[in-house]
Amino acid sequence: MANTADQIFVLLKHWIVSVFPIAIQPYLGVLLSVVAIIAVFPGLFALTTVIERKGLGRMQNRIGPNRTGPYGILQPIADGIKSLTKEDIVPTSADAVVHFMAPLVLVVAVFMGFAVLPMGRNMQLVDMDAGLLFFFAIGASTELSIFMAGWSSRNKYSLLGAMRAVAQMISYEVPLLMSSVVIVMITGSLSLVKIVDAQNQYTWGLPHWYIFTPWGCAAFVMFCVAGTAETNRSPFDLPEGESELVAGYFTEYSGFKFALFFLGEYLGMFSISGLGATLFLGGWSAPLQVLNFVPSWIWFFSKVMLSIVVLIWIRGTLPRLRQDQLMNFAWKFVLPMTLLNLLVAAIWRFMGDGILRWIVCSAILLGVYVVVGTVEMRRKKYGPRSYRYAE
Amino acid sequence: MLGEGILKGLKETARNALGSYVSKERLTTVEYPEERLTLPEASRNFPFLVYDGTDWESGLRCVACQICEKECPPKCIYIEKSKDKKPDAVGKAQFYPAKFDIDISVCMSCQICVEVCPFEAIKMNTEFELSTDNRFGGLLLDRKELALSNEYYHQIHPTEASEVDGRLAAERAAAEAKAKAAAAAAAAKAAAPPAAKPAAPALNPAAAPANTSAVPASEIPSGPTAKNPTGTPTSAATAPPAVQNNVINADAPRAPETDGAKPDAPSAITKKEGDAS
Amino acid sequence: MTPLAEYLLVAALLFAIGLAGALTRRNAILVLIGIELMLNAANLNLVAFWRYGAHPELLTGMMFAIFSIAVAAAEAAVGLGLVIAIYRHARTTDLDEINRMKG
Amino acid sequence: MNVVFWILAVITVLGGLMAVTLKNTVHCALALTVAFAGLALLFLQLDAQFAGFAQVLVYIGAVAILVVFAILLTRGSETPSEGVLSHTWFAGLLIAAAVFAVLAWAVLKSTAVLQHETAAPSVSVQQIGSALMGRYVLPLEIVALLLTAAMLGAVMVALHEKGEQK
Repeated sequence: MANTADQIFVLLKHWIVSVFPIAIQPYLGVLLSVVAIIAVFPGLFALTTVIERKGLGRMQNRIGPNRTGPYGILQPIADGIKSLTKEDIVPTSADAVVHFMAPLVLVVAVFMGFAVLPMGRNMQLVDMDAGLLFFFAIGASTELSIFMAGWSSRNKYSLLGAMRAVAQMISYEVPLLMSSVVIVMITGSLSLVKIVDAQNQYTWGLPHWYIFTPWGCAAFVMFCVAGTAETNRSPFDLPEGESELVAGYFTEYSGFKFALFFLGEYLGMFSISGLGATLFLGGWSAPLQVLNFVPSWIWFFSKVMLSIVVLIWIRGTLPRLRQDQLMNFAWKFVLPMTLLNLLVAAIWRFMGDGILRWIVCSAILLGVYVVVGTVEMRRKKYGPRSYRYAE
Repeated sequence: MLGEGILKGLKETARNALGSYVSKERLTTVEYPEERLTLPEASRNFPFLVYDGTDWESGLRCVACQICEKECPPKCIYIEKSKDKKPDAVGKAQFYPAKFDIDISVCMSCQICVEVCPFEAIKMNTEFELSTDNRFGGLLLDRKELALSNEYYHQIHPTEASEVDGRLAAERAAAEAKAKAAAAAAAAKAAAPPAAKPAAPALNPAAAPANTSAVPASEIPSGPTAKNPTGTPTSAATAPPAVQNNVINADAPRAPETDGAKPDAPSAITKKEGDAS
Repeated sequence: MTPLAEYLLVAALLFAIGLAGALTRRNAILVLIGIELMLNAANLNLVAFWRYGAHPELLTGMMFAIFSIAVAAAEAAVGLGLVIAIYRHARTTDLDEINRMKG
Repeated sequence: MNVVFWILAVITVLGGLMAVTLKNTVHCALALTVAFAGLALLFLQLDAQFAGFAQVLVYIGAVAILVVFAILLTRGSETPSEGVLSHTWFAGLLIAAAVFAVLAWAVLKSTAVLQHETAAPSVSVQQIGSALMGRYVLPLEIVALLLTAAMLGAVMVALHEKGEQK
C-alpha cells in the first residue's frame, strides 16, 4: 500500500505509456515527465507567491492579500490574469530580438535544471551520470539571459541591475559549486540519484543526511548563503533592489514577459532549494525511519517548501547588502570557508569511522569560524555598523 | 559572534509572524470597507452647505454673500447671487445662491470658507468616499449636492454643531431682545403709530453690506437704531427684522473673541474688490 | 562520408570562420571571439577523434578537450584583461590604431 | 542521429558565422554563445557528456560573460563609424578560406582512417575522475597552476595602475 502510494506517479506514467505503441513509448515517457514538471512547478510558484505575501505581511504585522477568494488564496490567479492581459511594451530603442529572447532563455534554462532532480523514489526525468555538473552548467547559463534582458532594454537601471546580477551570480557560483563538491567527494558520484541513495540509510532510526555531519552542516550553511545570492533573493537582492533600480534587469518588461521573469526567479528558487534538499537533506528520504510509509515525493516537496519558507523568513528579516559587502563576503569569507571545508571533508574521508573524526572536523570548522568571525567583527567588517548620519 | 545578529533578527520576525495570529493588538490592520475607524471629531474633508429645517432649498443658511468665494485660496467656489429674495428658514426674505458650486477636485480643504462665513452656512464635511467615474462633472458639486441638514452637521461634528447652534440661538435671542428694546424705545420715544416701521428697514442694509463690501459701515454694534433711517420697509412684521438684525450682527459678537481676525476679513474683502475692479 | 569526417568538416569550417573573424575584424574583443571559436573547433576535433578513435576507454581525446577548455578559460581571462588594460591606456580597442610599440 | 547532427552543425556554424560578422559587438557575443551551446550539444552527440557540460559551464557560464563584461567596460558596443573591418580584411579572408580549403581537402581525401562507426563508449564520470587523478594528474596540476597564474595575471593586468588618472 505504502509502496503504491510512493510510486503512484511512476505507475501512472507507465500505465499511460503502455497504452501507446512501442515505437513512441520512450518519447512519450519523457514527454509525460516534462509535462508533469512544467505543470507542477508553476503551480508551486503560484502557491509560493501567496505564502510569500501572506508570510511577509505577518512578519510585518499586516494581513497580506485577503481579497481574492477565501484568505486571498486566489490572488495568484488574479495576478496571472492581470499580467497576461496587460499590454506588452517594448521600448522604442530596445533591441527587440534580444529583448524578446531574454525571458524565454531564462525560463527554459531554469526548467532544464529540474530534469536531474530526483523528486521521489524513481521520480527523475533523467538519471544523468554527471547530474550535478549538468545542474550547475544550466544554472550558469541563466546569467546570460539576465544580461540579455538588462542590456537589450537600453535602460540604465536595467543595465546596472543586469551587471550587478551577473557579477553577483558569478561570484557566488564559486562557493555554491565548492560547497557541493564536498558531497561529491564523500559520495563519489555526481549523480543526484546516487547522492540521495547514499543518504537514504538509517542508524538507530536516524537518517544519514549530510547535514548531520560537521562538514555537511558547514557546507549547507554556505550553500544556503550562496544559493540565496544565486537566486537574487533578499538580502542579496541588489540586482533588483526596488529602492535603487526600480526593478533591476526587468525594469522594461511588462505583461507576460514580466510574468516570465517572475516565474523564472521563483523556479530558480525551487531548483536551488531542491538541489539543497537533495544534497544535504536527503532528497526524498524520510527524516525518520518510522516515517518511511509516507510517499517519498511528499518528503521532497515538503523539504523544498520548507526551504522556501525559510527564504521568505530571511527576506522578511534582513536588510539588503551593499555591493562591496556582497563581494567581500563572497570572496573573502564564504569562498575560503568552502575551501577549508573541502579540506575537512578530505580529513573526514580518510580518518575512518569513529568519534574522533567528528571531534577533529568540528573543531577545525568551529575554530576557524570563531576566530575569523571574531577577528573580522573586531575589524568592524561584519560587526554592527554605526552610521555617522543615521543616528 | 558572527551571525548572532541574523539569528536575533530571525527570532524577532518569527515572533511577529506568529504573534500576529495570537494577539489582536499586534495586528493593527483595519480591513477598510468592512471595518472602519471612527473618524476623529475634528476630521474634515470638503465643505458643505448647512440648511435648517427639512427643505434644503428654502432652509439654506447661505445668503450668497460671496465672502467664501473671494477668500477661497484655490478659487474652487462659484456663486451666483439670486436676483430675487426668498424667505429663509425663519421666514425672512433673503438673497439666496442661485448657483453654488464647489469643485472638490480643486478644493484643498483649508477651511478658510468656514472661517470667514458670517452666517455659519458653510461647514466641513467628513465624507471621503467621493470617487466618481465622471472625470469632469463628477467632482463639481452643485448646491443640491452640497446641501446637508443641520442634523447631519450635528451628527458629524456634535460639539462644534451644538456650539454653533448655541451661538446662533444666543445671538438670535440677544438681537431679539435688542430689537424689542429698540422697538420699545422707539415706541416710547416716538409714541407714534409708525413705531414698528423703523425697526424693519434694518434688513436691507444688513444683506447689502455683506455682499457689497459695505460691511465696515454697518459694523456698529448697536445696529438697529443706527440703521433706522436707511433702508426701505419690506414687511410689517416685527419679528423678522429682529431675526435679521441678529444675523447681521452674527459676526459682531465674534469679532472681539477672534482678536481682530474678524475685523480684518471685511477689509480684506474691500481690498480684493478694489483689486478686482 | 563517415561520421568522423562530418565532424571534422564542421570543425574545419568553424576554425576557418574563427580565423576569418580574427583576421578581419578591427575590434580586439572580436578578435578574441574568433580565437575562442578556433579553440572550440579544435576541441570538437579532439572529442570527435576520441569518439571514433581506436581506444575511447583511454579517454585521451576527451581529457585533452577538457584541459583545452580549462586553458581556454585562462586564455580568455588574460586576453580580456589585456584588452581592458589596453583600452584604459589607449581609449580604444581598435587594433588598427593600437599599432605603436610605445605608449 | 544524422539529422540531429546536421541541425546542430548548422546551428553551430551559423552561430559562429554571426559571431564574426555582426556589426553590434554584443550581438556577436550572444551569437558566440549560440555557437558554444551548439558545440556543447555536439559533444553530447559524441557521447562526451562530461566535456559537454564542462563546455557549457566554462564557455557559456564564464567566457561569454567575460566577453560581455569586456565589451561593456570598453564601450565596444558602439559601432565604429569607419566600419568594423580591419584594413587587411581581404588578406585575412583569403587566408581563412585557404585554411578551410586545405583542411576540408585533407579530411575528404583521407580515406585511410576510421571508416567504420564504433559503438558508443560508455564512460562514467567516475572513470574520468580516476583518470584525472591517476594518469592525468600531472596535467591537472599544471592546469591548476596555470589557472592560478592566469587569475593573478588577469587581476594584475586589469587593475588600475598606480598613479594613473581615472
